[in-house]
Amino acid sequence: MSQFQKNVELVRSEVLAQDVIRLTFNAPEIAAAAMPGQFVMVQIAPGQDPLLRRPFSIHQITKDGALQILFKVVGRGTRLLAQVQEGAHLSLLGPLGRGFILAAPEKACLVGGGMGIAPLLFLAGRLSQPVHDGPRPKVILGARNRAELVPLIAAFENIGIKVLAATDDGSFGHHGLVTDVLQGLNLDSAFTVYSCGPRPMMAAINHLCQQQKISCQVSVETVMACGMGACLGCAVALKAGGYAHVCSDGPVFEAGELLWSL
Amino acid sequence: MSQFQKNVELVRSEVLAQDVIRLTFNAPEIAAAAMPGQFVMVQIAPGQDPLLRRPFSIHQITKDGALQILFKVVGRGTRLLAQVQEGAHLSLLGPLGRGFILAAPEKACLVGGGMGIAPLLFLAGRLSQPVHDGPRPKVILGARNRAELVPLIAAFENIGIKVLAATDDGSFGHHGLVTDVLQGLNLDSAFTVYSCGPRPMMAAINHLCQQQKISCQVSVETVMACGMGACLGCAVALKAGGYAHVCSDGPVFEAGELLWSL
Amino acid sequence: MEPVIITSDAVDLQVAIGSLALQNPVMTASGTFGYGREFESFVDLSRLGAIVVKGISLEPRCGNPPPRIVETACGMLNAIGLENVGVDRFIREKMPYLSGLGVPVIVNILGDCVEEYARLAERLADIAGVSAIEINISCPNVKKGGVAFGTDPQMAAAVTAAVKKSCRLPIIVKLSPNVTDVTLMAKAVEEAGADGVSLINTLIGMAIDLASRRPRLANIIGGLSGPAIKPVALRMVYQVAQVVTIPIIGIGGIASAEDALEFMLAGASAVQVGTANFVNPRASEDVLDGITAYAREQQLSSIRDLIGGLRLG
Amino acid sequence: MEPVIITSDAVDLQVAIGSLALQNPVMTASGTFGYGREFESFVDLSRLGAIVVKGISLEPRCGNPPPRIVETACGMLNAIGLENVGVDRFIREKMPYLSGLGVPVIVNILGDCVEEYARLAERLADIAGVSAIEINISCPNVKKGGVAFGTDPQMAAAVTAAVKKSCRLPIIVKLSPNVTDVTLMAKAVEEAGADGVSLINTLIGMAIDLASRRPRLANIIGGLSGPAIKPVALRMVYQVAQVVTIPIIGIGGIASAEDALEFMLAGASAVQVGTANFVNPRASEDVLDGITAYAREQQLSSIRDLIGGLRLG
Ligand SMILES: Cc1cc2nc3c(=O)[nH]c(=O)nc-3n(C[C@H](O)[C@H](O)[C@H](O)COP(=O)(O)OP(=O)(O)OC[C@H]3O[C@@H](n4cnc5c(N)ncnc54)[C@H](O)[C@@H]3O)c2cc1C
Ligand SMILES: Cc1cc2nc3c(=O)[nH]c(=O)nc-3n(C[C@H](O)[C@H](O)[C@H](O)COP(=O)(O)OP(=O)(O)OC[C@H]3O[C@@H](n4cnc5c(N)ncnc54)[C@H](O)[C@@H]3O)c2cc1C
Ligand SMILES: Cc1cc2nc3c(=O)[nH]c(=O)nc-3n(C[C@H](O)[C@H](O)[C@H](O)COP(=O)(O)O)c2cc1C
Ligand SMILES: Cc1cc2nc3c(=O)[nH]c(=O)nc-3n(C[C@H](O)[C@H](O)[C@H](O)COP(=O)(O)O)c2cc1C
Ligand code: FES
Ligand code: FES
Repeated sequence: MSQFQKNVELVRSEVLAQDVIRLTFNAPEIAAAAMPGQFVMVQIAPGQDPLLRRPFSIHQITKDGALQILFKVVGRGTRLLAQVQEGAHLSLLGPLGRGFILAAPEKACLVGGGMGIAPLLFLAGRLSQPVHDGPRPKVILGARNRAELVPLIAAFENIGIKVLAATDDGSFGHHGLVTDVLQGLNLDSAFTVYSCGPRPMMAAINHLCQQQKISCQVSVETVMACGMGACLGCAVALKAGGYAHVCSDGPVFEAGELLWSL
Repeated sequence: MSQFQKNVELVRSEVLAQDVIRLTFNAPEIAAAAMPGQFVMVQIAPGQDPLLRRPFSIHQITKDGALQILFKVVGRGTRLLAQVQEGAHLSLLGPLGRGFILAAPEKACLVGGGMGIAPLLFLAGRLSQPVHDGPRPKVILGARNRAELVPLIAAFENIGIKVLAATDDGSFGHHGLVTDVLQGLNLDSAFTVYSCGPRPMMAAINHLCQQQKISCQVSVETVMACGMGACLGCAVALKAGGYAHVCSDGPVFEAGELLWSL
Repeated sequence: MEPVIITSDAVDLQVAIGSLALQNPVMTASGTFGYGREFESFVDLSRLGAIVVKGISLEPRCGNPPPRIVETACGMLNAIGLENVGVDRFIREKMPYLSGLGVPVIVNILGDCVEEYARLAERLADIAGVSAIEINISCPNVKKGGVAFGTDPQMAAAVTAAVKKSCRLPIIVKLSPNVTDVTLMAKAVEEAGADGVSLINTLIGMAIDLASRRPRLANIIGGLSGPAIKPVALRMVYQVAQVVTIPIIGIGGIASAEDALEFMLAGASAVQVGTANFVNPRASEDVLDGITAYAREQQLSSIRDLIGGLRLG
Repeated sequence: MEPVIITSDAVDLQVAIGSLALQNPVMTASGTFGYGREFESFVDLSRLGAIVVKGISLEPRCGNPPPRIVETACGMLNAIGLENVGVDRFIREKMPYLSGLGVPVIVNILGDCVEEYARLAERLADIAGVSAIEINISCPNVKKGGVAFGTDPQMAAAVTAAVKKSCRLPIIVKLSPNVTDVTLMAKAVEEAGADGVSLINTLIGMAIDLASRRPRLANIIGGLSGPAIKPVALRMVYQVAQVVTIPIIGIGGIASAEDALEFMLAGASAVQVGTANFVNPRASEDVLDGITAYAREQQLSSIRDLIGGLRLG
């Protein structure tokens, strides 16, 4: 398991929608070792406040060693991160965690909601056959509205994937939930669903997949201190009792293994 | 007493010599109320670490509302301050403290060592008669070497003041201490000496002035939390016993009132 | 008579500490707000819930030698050494200004033995403008070999009872966090007649300068304050709220309205803003403005609804 | 025989905790370094003074429900709830790797009663690679109604004596800072036979989420660690150094060599790096490198010369 702590340059900072930021780092070692579903811990400030790093899924990597994250400004750390100037250096720790187990593209369906879309681009790219017109996974993406969704869809279209969209306000694609769209696809049980997004969304998708006996992998989030199995802070409750650790046992889990009711 | 807390723009950041920085803020209210010898408390970071503001003498003000500070990088706060980008906003609190009591320019002699030069430029400007060829105070400035001293002297020459220089290494002006130069001037007892610099320098100047019965005002430094008389942290020992508070009783004191031996 | 019109944004911020009614829960912490006047350029002092002044002793004290303060991670250490002008000069020189503000003035008192506390209370009992007394029990009891009043429930109770007997003002006892069980202290002073408790005072800490290999404070140890201690303060307020019925004043690292409101949820009826005044001299008024905005936004009928309103389970 | 050449930059960093000799004073703190292996990509584990592993109990424990951690100003709160694999799995699954590192492994143990501690010590006494035991006395004693061992000198002494009797390894007792007088605790465990004390464990704290009006930790309260607590830790190490003769291990907010060296000046013979490992997984080795550089620069004949070398007066 190769993991790195690197001081890397922020080469690009883009505002994709209000409070939605995409950062591109030059991080060749981490990028080369990364698998879809893995994450990095990003140090926010050189000082001691905020003290802890923040975890972000690896959104995309390129052959020239660039690593992207995509995030929403939700609190102090993400606000500070959104303000970091291009050219500045930040400490990245990664790649961390266990990523997705890859299925055949024609039998994969990716379902992302909100920032849960972040890890799915990297996954979609890896699942896609490099040949033109080769098989592509199905991708369903949902967000609150058109403005949030459209810039994210563009990245998928760039790698030749048609996206099924859903928005809460109906301003783009299906007016409603991604689960409606998923249900409409009537997938057979040879499919694997890959899902990341708000907890209620993932719970619903798990429910649907259980009913239809479709295998389902989810990427979950918790608060984290270390991101590498040392603090035991990132507990998530298991269906069988006890806890798993999101940073080392996950962040990707078989949905059926987790406790979804609360 | 007008004091202000203002979020002001850093309009210029200049490196005058290695680790010697001059910052220019657009701070019209504080600049308009400032007197020579007063200081400002500068907030280093928007977060809570470092927590406290740092005190800096007002180095210069201009009629268009600019306020300058001149400082040396000696620790974490000054290091961060030296890195602030032009155009950024910082919170300034001031003007604070009691400044110099002004004498007639022909009877004033300013003696500054190292960063103690900072408050003396503003003082020299106020003491100088605005008329061309009007009386000017005597100014003696000392530093470790030519590189540190020359950029500071330039500012005095800009306002028509000839500077007597001393350097520790003899690379510029007198080879030795500013006190040698002061002694050489043989000032009469109608003079007022204004001094700011390292403690041993001010102690020596006080000693000289006591002997020659010359009045002497010094600007002293201590660690400060509030800068406005609230925390009582900035104690300086008095000759008569007990303590004064540098931020509210000073930073300028009659040298003879302070306890110099230690 | 004019009809009283309650506009939709009138917010009831009043709270009470015993018989002391406050227009709002925001006070300033002793030793961090001078004698109030220092802040007049920055704060509309008349808006504050109360002003708590620097700790006062019978005789003036000149305090510790410098350095007296040092910055630490998200905090600071102080060893001011209880420098103050003494009760007589305080009454003569500081109270006229303070009493003119129309805001309750709470006098923080400190002594070396029970009798000194009692005499201070007597002296302050009838001074116009003095609305309450806050007993600082963090000082060592010189008569009892220097054991701090603040760490022994019986000694704290004795001081409280003595002060209570010496004056009819509301008595607030300020608790030290440097104890194994702060609830024992709180219960002891409640039983002894305290009208309220305020907590926390500073945690005892130390800093060392590696270059000189010396302590950074001339006094070697000092009191830690600021955001760093907020989690400890919040925990102690919460614990004390479970065991006393008298009002609690929350103190420790409060720099924003959010901080203050968290202390109220934990059980505080009011709060004191301390170290934050040094960083932002307008901090107390900013906290008040923020609380007002929150109460409006949440449409609270009274800010008192928040007190102890932490949701569990 | 080859002559021994002492090169000018050979630095003697060795320190001892009782009979346990360490190649240098830098350890990792229990609960912040997993079982060591987690850090193998970042730290040359064989260079460390010692590795202290996560607290181990007789039976596995699954810990507290989430959220278990929350960030605070320059610090963090944790309420992991002593999750651990239990002593049997620890010995079977974790010790083989650890004992292969050639570095002393110190096992942090915790129990609900004196007997549990004694049985843990017995179980670990002869395990290859286990070099010392660190007793975590911050846990509540379930038999004595939940009063923490760590706050009662007699109970702490009883645990120490029982563990000491059950095994011949050096015994370190880890002290809690949540006490009125930490020196009483230190003296009690020294008398009971401890070979060293380590301090501090976490301060008890709390955080509240205003939006939900709920505690931020499912467990309501948790342990505060990180730079925020360093001044308290340094003070306690200094105080304990005045009253005990056994070695002290300094812990609390250590993130740099300067921090570590300050603890040594205050009286610590060694240090543990805790929360800093989360921020910078290489923190322990960075501290070691910095100490080495300092010793060289200052031309110390031994790092031991620094221990308790604080200059006063
Ligand atoms: C494995 C993993 C991958 C993630 N990937 C992404 C991603 O690709 N894009 C993205 O936008 N976000 C992602 N997150 C969530 C992201 O880490 C948090 O949004 C971020 O840490 C918030 O930091 P903050 O300082 O801005 O917020 P804070 O001020 O710390 O908190 C603001 C809010 O966010 C919640 N929060 C804080 N930390 C976390 C956390 N670690 N996980 C979940 N919620 C948290 C808080 O409870 C609070 O409600 C991921 C989280 C994990 C665990
Ligand atoms: C009234 C006043 C006016 C000042 N004017 C100037 C000025 O014009 N130019 C200038 O370069 N400096 C000036 N100083 C000193 C300046 O405030 C300190 O250099 C600065 O606070 C150091 O901050 P730091 O975080 O970089 O250093 P730290 O990391 O905090 O400390 C580094 C070193 O500086 C010392 N130090 C820290 N704070 C102070 C302080 N407030 N006063 C003195 N020494 C301190 C420390 O003891 C330590 O030795 C003034 C100080 C005062 C009190
Ligand atoms: C410089 C300073 C001086 C203080 N003086 C006193 C005092 O005289 N009496 C007292 O009871 N508390 C005193 N305190 C403690 C504060 O009132 C307050 O309890 C403590 O600082 C914690 O709050 P904070 O974190 O908001 O500062 C002082 C604190 C500081 C920082
Ligand atoms: C997440 C976490 C888990 C911890 N678990 C233990 C433990 O199992 N046993 C123990 O004695 N101390 C435990 N501690 C306390 C640390 O070992 C250390 O004493 C404390 O964190 C202070 O040091 P620091 O500020 O460097 O982190 C834990 C601390 C943290 C942050
Ligand atoms: S975040 Fe530390 S163990 Fe998972
Ligand atoms: S710095 Fe606070 S009183 Fe002078």
